[in-house]
Amino acid sequence: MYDFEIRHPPDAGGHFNGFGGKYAAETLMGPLAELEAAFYASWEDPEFQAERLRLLQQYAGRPTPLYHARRLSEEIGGAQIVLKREDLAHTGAHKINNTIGQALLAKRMGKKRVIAETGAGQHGVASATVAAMFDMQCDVYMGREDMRRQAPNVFRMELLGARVIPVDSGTATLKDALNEALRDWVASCENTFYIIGTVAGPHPYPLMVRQYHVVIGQEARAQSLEQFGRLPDMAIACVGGGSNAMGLLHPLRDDDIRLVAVEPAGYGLDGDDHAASLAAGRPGILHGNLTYLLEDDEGQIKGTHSISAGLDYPGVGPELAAMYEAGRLELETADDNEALQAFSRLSLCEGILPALESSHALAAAMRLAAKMKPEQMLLVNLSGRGDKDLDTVMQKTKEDAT
Amino acid sequence: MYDFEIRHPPDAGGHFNGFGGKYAAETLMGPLAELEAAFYASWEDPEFQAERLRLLQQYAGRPTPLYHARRLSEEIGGAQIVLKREDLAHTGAHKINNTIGQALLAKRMGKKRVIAETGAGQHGVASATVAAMFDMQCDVYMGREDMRRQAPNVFRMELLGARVIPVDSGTATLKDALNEALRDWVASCENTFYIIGTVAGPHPYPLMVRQYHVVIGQEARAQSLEQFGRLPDMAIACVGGGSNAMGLLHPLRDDDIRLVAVEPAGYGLDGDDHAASLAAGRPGILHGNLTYLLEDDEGQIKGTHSISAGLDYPGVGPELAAMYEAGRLELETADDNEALQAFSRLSLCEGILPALESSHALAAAMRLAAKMKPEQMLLVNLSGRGDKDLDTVMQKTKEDAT
Amino acid sequence: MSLDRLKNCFERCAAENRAALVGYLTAGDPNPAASEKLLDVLASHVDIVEIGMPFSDPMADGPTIQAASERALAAGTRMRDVFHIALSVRKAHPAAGIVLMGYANVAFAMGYEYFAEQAALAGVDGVLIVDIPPEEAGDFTRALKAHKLCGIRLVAPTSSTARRKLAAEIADGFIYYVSLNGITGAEMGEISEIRTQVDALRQQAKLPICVGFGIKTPEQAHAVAAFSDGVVIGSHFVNCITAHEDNEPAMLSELDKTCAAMRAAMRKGGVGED
Amino acid sequence: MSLDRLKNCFERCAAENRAALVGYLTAGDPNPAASEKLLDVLASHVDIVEIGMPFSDPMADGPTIQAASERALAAGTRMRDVFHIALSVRKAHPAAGIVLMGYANVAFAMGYEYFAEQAALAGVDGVLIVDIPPEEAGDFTRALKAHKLCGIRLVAPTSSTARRKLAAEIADGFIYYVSLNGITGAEMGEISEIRTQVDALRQQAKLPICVGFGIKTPEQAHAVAAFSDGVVIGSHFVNCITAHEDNEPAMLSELDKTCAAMRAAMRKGGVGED
Ligand SMILES: Cc1ncc(COP(=O)(O)O)c(C=O)c1O
Ligand SMILES: Cc1ncc(COP(=O)(O)O)c(C=O)c1O
Repeated sequence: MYDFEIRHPPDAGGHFNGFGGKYAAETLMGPLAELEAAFYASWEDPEFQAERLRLLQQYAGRPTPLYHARRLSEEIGGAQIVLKREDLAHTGAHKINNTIGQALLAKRMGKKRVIAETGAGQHGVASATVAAMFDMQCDVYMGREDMRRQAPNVFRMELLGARVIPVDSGTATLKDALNEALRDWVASCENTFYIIGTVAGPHPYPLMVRQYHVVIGQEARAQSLEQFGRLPDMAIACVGGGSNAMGLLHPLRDDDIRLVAVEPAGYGLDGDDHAASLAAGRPGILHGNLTYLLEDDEGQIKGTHSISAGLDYPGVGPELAAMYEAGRLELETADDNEALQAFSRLSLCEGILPALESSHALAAAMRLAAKMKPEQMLLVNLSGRGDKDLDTVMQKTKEDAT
Repeated sequence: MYDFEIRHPPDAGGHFNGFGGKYAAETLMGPLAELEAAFYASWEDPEFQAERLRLLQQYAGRPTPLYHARRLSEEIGGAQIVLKREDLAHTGAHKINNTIGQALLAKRMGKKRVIAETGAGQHGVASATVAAMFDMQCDVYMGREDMRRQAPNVFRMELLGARVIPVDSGTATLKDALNEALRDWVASCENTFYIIGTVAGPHPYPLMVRQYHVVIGQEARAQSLEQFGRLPDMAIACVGGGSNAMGLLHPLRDDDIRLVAVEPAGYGLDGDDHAASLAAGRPGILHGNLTYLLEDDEGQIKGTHSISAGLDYPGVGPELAAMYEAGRLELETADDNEALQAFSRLSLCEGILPALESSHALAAAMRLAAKMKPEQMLLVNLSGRGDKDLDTVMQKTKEDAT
Repeated sequence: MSLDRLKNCFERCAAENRAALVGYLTAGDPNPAASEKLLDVLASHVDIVEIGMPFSDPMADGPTIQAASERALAAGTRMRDVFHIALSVRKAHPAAGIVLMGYANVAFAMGYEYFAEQAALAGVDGVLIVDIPPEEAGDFTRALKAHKLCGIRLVAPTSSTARRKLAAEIADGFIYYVSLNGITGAEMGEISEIRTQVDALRQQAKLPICVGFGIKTPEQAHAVAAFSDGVVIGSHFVNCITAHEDNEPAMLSELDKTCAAMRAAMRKGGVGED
Repeated sequence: MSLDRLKNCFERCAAENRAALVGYLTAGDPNPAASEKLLDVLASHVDIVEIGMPFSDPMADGPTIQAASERALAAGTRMRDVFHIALSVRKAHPAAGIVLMGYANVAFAMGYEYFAEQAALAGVDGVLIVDIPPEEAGDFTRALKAHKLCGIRLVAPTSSTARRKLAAEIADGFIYYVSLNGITGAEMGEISEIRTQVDALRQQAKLPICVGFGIKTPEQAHAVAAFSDGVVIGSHFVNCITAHEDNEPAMLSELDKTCAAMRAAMRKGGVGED
């Protein structure tokens, strides 16, 4: 099911067709080189891989199931919708695949402390989780605004022994938390490992995080063949930074399968209240890599909006930008309301509460499935569970009632 | 891994060494007979079993992992503690094993409506979940007091399309919800299937729910042999009604393994503020079966207390009573504080937030492991995840701080 | 003795061309002292007094009788109060049938044998335990028989032919036909359907057949009286207590009136039958 | 031209037996008009003016300079304001070195070529982009060279020997040695350690070496001046703005005093060295 070949690697500088790279402060160039060397060495080390797989299976609950949503597919009357159940992974989202990999690498590099940025709190929780297991100190940067919105995840992190550090600068959300984590790392890189939460940041992060997540697509591919005797016609995932998307789609890249990324259209693509970096942005440089960004005409990064905190980010992983420009990635968007409707529909039809992030993928999937034939198959990455979003949905339901 | 033999069946009347039986109102005796026949027939039906297994695997995420808690074991310095990760099952607890089974049976019996009682809300959520998937109407009875304490689970059920019906009678908690569900069923049995949430109630429920949960122990047994080349020396589970306990322990009953049930000692066994039916109760008749109950000298059922709503029940499944009296089940208790400490310890040591119910099993496990040797192995049923308990723990933490 | 007394009740009624009136109140509701007086009033109207033993978890009862149980227990009612009340009814109404009704755990907690002994000493004629079906009744029935108490059996619409036969075989005193699938106090079922069922049951059972659950008006009672041997009224009588919280004289007088009206409805034939 | 001017700055300082004072302010802070005056004051004291280009996400800066960026952007500062301020410094202070400092995306959004052209027209001598390391600098360096602008390079304590050599090779104007692993405004590292590093760096680089990050007092500045070619003061000057919100005269006069004190500390030898 799993294989360790690094397919479609970036160039030596970490560029995917020009995107990506290492746009970092000089202080970080040394640590990044060290990290890169350690990553490649560990990737070739069978013991490291065995331990990583052991934890993915026995700790994180991999493989996650592939589930044919029969009732939903029937109601839609188009393609068969099949869900990759990352919502069942430990801590409730795909994020744990990555934090297990990075924490193991941190341990191998002898780092006693890890830091992370978080928006919705899922990556923060996944980082705090592995830090607890590996007995490492863990500080998580989180925008003060996000801390308010996602209070239960803040408490989860604290229960796991992590310190959550509020970030007040800028828009006090995810991008500012990332800035703040980078500032910490510049000063602490000797003893600290920075666990980035998505396929962004300077090389080798986008590659590394992708490699830690390709288990999703590798499993889905094998499960699809085993359970249905075929591969899907289309695979689809939501995109915040793009880690769940790359995890699912990258291993399917060389197959004859349409690959679709879904960006959050927030209140709509007309104004600025969305976070659709590929659909509405342009190439720029932020957080260590060259990629599509939402920015003004002078390169100032824009504030974003999405109902799902995990997609509320003005950039996108560089490899997605490259695949998009190469025509290997189709683009869809779903706005707040469509995501909420998809959330509700999956809950009512299949008894699964999806994360609001994943609900974006579902919204687009339902739209696309309706135009496909019942003998076709559409694979959706259900990247996380919706329990964390209950407050948001509850509030929205209340607002709509009045 | 799985087998379908019904081991240690009750007698024809549903008695386990005198415990159990069918102490039901005459109106229910017909429906119970019908249910019994349908259950046995379905159990022999390979198609039914295949569909049940398919859903357990592809929908609920079975097998759940068996995880060696290395850091915790090391810190304790005694037996190796190994966790059966029911917390990773869909909806966050073992409860889904049972609701999948019963909902499939309901479908087979042509029932279009299901009802359920719930305390913590976990069984209610698991019932609402399968009802959504099978397109059945679902009404869940829940004590008004529990609805207040477990508001997020109430909202989860509503999102899944279920109606949550508040129960004000008696103590307005789980036992009263069960009374109310029975009252509904008496009036609605023609078109309604009552999904009981634990190994209690009139025959065939204790047998049926046990059989739907033995996948837990069957998997754990096979995984233990595969991962560690041996069986555990001891297996341990918390007991509310006893479904997660029977699920884990029953398949190990014929092995040379010590089996331990952990009851909630609440504020302590001295007063009435606990729910340790086996440890502090005596045989009596409630909710359709003869079993150990917490009652006064005249058979009036006592109010109970446990910090974990899922253990807050004055009875216990009859088969546990029988195994206890036969000496095949050892008894331990853990009070509220011990459970909270275990909750915190597992969170900090292993990055796993356990349900407060499961924390009782963990508390006892840590105590017992400390007296065992490092080459011994102790298997704990981690019956659910602690996310649902954040409010309780947060409040308790706040109280302790002041 | 007990067997005879219930038999006599039905024979007396038959002779008077009416159905027996079976009246239920929960012992100790709203408190033991008031309850004693209420049951005295009840017994002065009905043929058979059904005395409810309060229980913390009355699963087969609707809100009215649940609340009665809660009031009785809150007022400190214990089994000795229940037996005391039964005994005082017995003393004041030597010919009345007295039946204890309740849930298994109360009898089980006392021990079936001791329970039966105490019931017999209190002058009780029969016992109806909602959640001890024939399948589980072995020890319990033996204890009752040893003390010459009737084990009353329920038959429900859902009872199979085999179960009806079984009930008919092992029952003593009378058969209690539950007129609806549901709990006490719910809406009564279709009269014609109940009649069909009762008529059919007569083919299997030689015992008198009483019909209960959900009968609330004299009109309903009269209609049921036409084809049954007895009519059980429960929630409707308990409501006399509920309606006059803390006002004992009002309870007593309303119960008196309500019982009288029901008693009048027991005659066979006449207005209600047209 | 530009290459020469920076070179001349350092030669002049060397002749005067002092280190060059390099002073940083964010362009447009607290607003474009006030900023123009503040930079004029700054330029009247320092040898090299470092003009920060405000950016929404200044990842390498501490709270002081972050806030400066936020103030400037909130006041509507755009790149044309940055260039306008540079040009007015150039006009009033023909001999001053002028260096633009900032983040990649601002230059990238303009296009490196157009950015370099505009900078050159504004009389800028050199550019330092925090997040364009040598590895990514190809196009950018070419654009600078085409307009005779110096590409300033940073060297950090974490920079490997190979990287130091690389920086020395491709840098123009001067080398900026970051005296600590951290962000602007943090606590300065150990003086002796910094000295060791700078001395070693001299073996690899022929360019002048300036030291910055965390220097806040004239004493620290004086100590660093002893072994470096230039001392960069940033957050300390920005604090003059922060301390007098909305009071422009107070800002200007405090900046004037603060700059003078730092300028005095630049002399080699003397009190600070004892
Ligand atoms: C469940 C879930 N899905 C998706 C995302 C978006 O991240 P990415 O695009 O890296 O998968 C997040 C981020 O928090 C998440 O929690
Ligand atoms: C996680 C968890 N464990 C245990 C229990 C107790 O039930 P049982 O004893 O039937 O396993 C519950 C009940 O809600 C539960 O949610």
